[in-house]
Amino acid sequence: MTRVAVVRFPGSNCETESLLAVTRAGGHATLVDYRDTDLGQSDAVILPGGFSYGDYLRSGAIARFAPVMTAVKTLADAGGAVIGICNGFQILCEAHLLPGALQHNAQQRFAARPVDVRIERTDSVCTTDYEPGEVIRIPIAHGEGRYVADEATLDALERDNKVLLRYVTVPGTDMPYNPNGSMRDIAGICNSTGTVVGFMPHPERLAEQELGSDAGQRFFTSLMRRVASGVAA
Amino acid sequence: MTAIAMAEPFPGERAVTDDVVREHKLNATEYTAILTLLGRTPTLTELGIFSALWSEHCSYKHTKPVLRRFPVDGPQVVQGPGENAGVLRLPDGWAVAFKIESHNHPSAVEPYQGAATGVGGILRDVFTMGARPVAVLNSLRLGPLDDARNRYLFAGIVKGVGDYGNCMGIPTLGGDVCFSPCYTGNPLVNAMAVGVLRESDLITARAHGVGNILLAVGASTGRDGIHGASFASEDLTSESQKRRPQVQVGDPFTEKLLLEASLELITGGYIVAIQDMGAAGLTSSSAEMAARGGVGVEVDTSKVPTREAGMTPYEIMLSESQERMLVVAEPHRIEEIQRVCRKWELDATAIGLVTDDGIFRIVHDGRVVAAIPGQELVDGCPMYSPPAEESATAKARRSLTPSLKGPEPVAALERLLDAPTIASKRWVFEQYDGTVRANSVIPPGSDAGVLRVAGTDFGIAMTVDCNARHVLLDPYEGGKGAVAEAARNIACTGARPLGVTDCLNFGNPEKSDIFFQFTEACRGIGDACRAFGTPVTGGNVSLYNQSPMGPIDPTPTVGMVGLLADVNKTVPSHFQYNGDAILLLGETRGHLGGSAYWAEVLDTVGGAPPSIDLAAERALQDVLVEAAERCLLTSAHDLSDGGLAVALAECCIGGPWDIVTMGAEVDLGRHADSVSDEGWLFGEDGARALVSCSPTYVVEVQRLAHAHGIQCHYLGLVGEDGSDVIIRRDGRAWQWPVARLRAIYLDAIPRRMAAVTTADGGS
Amino acid sequence: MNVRVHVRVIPRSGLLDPQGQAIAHALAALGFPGVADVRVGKAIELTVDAVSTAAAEASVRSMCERLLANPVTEDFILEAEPA
Amino acid sequence: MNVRVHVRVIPRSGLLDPQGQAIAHALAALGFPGVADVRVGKAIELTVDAVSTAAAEASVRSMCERLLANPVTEDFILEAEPA
Ligand SMILES: Nc1ncnc2c1ncn2[C@@H]1O[C@H](COP(=O)(O)OP(=O)(O)O)[C@@H](O)[C@H]1O
Ligand SMILES: [Mg+2]
Repeated sequence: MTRVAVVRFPGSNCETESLLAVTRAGGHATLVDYRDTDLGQSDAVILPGGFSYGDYLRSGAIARFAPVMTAVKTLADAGGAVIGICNGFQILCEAHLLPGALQHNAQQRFAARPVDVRIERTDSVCTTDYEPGEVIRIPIAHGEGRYVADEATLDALERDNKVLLRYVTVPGTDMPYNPNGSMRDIAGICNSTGTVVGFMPHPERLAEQELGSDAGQRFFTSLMRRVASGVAA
Repeated sequence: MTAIAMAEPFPGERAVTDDVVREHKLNATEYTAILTLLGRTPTLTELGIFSALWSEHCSYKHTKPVLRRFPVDGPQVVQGPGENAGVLRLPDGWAVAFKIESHNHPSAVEPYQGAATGVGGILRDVFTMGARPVAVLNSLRLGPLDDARNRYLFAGIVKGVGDYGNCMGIPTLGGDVCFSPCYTGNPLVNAMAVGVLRESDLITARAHGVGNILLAVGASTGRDGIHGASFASEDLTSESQKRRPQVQVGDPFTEKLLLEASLELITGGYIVAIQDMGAAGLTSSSAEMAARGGVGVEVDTSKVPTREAGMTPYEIMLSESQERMLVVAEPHRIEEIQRVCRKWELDATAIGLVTDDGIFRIVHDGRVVAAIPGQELVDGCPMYSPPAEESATAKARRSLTPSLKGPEPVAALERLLDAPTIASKRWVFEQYDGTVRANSVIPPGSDAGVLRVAGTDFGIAMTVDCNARHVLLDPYEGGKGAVAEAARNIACTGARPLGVTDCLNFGNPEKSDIFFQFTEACRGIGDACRAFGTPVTGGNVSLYNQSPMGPIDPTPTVGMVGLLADVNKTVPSHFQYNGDAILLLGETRGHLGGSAYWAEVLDTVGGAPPSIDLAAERALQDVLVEAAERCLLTSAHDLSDGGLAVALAECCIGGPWDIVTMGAEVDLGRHADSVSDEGWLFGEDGARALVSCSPTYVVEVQRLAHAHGIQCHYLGLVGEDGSDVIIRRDGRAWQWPVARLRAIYLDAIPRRMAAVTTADGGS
Repeated sequence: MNVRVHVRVIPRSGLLDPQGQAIAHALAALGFPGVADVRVGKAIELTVDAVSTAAAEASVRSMCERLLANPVTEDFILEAEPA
Repeated sequence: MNVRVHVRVIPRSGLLDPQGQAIAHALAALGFPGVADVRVGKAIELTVDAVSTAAAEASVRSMCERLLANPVTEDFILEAEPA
């Protein structure tokens, strides 16, 4: 069975629903403390959402130095699956496992709402179960989600197919389709092999019909399939 | 009487003179009671302690007898009033803890921190019961948004509420916001928290076991908020702006750690009792825990970890630094407790012990600086029953009628939807995380929030409501109405109302007209709660809400929770399917007195508000709950502010994030013939709801309603996405494109908030 | 003339500064010893067109009082230099 | 010796600074003319125990590089004075 570690930093909030989403997809999920120095026998690691260290200074800035991050880097370097959701994405950028930075939303307010995102790449560790170009609606909840990078980095991301998710407009919405002013409407990115991924929206929060939609669940079924097929680990 | 226990002044502290007594807001009667109790002059530390515990905020000296008349019992009650939060029974060994609290005066001074620490405080009240907080709600009252200072306060308060709950990872599931000139200068910030626990894990704040140890857990103590409790117990004047305590700053990150540590300490059985250091900080937490347990305590303030050097026992006892807990434990448990706290990166410091002499004793560096009989300290404040008499102005207001002639119904509805009190609050709750923890079945934007209890099939519905204009115009009916509206909101989701927590925001109780408002509103709340079988399990009183411009409208906010037996049967508020039948439950009499139509469109705050038929309300709740259980309905929305026209528009406009909007074509037919068009469209009679269902269920729903003695009128059909809302009556027709209504409704607040928000504007 | 003004807006002393505390902890954990009293506020830089450096300073002082700093919780310090 | 170090962490020029823009707008609306190039960052103040002011500065520079500033988006400026 695919083993997934979910890391709890002080101030993490979304570890429970991340663990559940993995379990629901048929994986074996374990909670790992930020002080731990190894990830057990995990094939994949999720850095969940929340406010690690209160998001003080910059979100993710302090968490990147937690002892567990050494093991996360090792896993990433070995080609293992590393998934950063929201605060986890911020930590991955701060740790330079992914390029760019996440800054305060352009409107200077926290944004909690559903967004429509297009799956731009379906061979990453968590998007194989989506159709190329498929648009799904899942929630965001962040104050610092504006993706920025210099032009060269952005061009390289586009050229190398490293944009994973992009905010798109869907007819009928009366909200700005790009919720935070992210450059090039980027909602999530990955490394070239698609094994290290980070994104702002929360698929784990909308992953069962009982809550109105299971649009996010395929992130987790994809992960199970990819890791089980040995491509990522 | 001889001195019961001696205490000496702390070196360097001021002598207790008449002026000093007055500064502490203790009147002659109270000071005499203190002298009698002690048999000597109090030390300054003692005076400070008395002034905190004998403030209105802590002693309820004007309100206790009135509050005693609330119904507090019921088969579902696990813990009634008197603890940090009330607790009600849920199925399968689960229970829900919930409580509401105000943070009005701190928010008037510093909106962001005031609101944030309000949320922090109420969360602690819930997790000290052993419950994990699962949702927060907030009820806000502000002056109109055309004033820059009000915009600044609104923006800061919303950000403060949001940042704290968001950082804690607790979803905000509901709330309400109203705007009225009476709140300019004295905004209201009421925060409610809801927690879930195994009934067997319940713990109370009752110190017992002589020789047990008191530990301070969490943040260290600074000089913030000294005298917060007495600050909350006086009118806001320019004088009090100067006297204001050092602002309390919230640290949700530390609170999150404190939450986890506290729950681990409680469920692990490490401790005997726990209470948060809220208003009046260490003073009230230690004195109240001792009094509840019938024991004495001794606190050594020199052992309390402080943030600043040189703090006096007076300052340490009265500090309202946030994110602190007081824990009572058996001595052999201390090391384990410290280990748990260290795991969560917190300190736990022994600062005192439980004694057998009933004395509340404070020592500092070996010197006894306060020694007060504990029970009398907590219970001995003189009680007042001020005269209660309705003012002539209030009576006159009730017989006012508008002098203006109303605009066309088409324009009138648009005006109502543009009124910030009625308009969508999306601008507010898009700043609140409503989905974290993935249990939110109905996030904000509907009648009541619904949360699934993780790992079960059932859910908790929750809401806060109060129509303060109705309470102003008729406190008794308004009080009943607040409970009725809350219960209607709960029942619309399909949930059965379970119980109430209330936040009674009023002006200065020493004025007879204000005290009249208070007693009558409470009588109304009590009667409604009795009729609905929803006991009051706790709450909060916030008096002296007045600015130099006068008192606020009486605002007894009602927080309510309900039980939804099967969350898969949750009923949404908005129309769902083209072609569904639209039914109106309840009787329409066209009552316009006190209505939003008069206030927002005709500029008249007056008239008698509708009188609430409690039996009809109860029957309506039964119909809604039964219909939901039998899966008959596709939507249900209560009628309140703005009456039928606003409710119909809201059902068509849809949820805050919906892409699809529905039309509707309804005919009011020959029902209630004598009622005027305005009365039909905008009247605010209670006990009504607008529901939709598949056409095949119409007869079933009507049969169910009639069985409960509730009228049920077929009005028409839901129309397709993007079509018009059409209301016909007797050959007349009013028509609106739904896209236009949605745009007005959603843009009303953002449009006003787009203007610059400055710190000083207009103040 | 154009004047560049640097403003530092700092939480008033005595007030809790959770952000400063968190940074102090993190610095200690990173192996920077001897760090104390960390406080975090805002740095605002602006260019003002004014007749003199003193006039620019006066104008920014009033901006701080009205908008840039929160009079209840923050103090501010200005420095101006010709741009 | 104790050295008080003032750090200003400022968004790199060229990057959009929405907060700076919002403040520029608000200042104009409040009637402050001639304000341009507003940028908003963080002001961090800390006391460092070091052998000299220069040593303190060097130490804080390294704190900035590792933690206090984000090299992707921010520049920093230091000033040190004996405390
Ligand atoms: N301050 C707030 N915080 C969170 N949600 C809010 C707030 N104000 C309003 N809402 C949401 O908007 C919904 C509609 O509110 P309201 O206008 O009071 O309607 P109703 O009259 O049905 O109670 C509420 O049930 C709640 O979900
Ligand atoms: Mg309401």
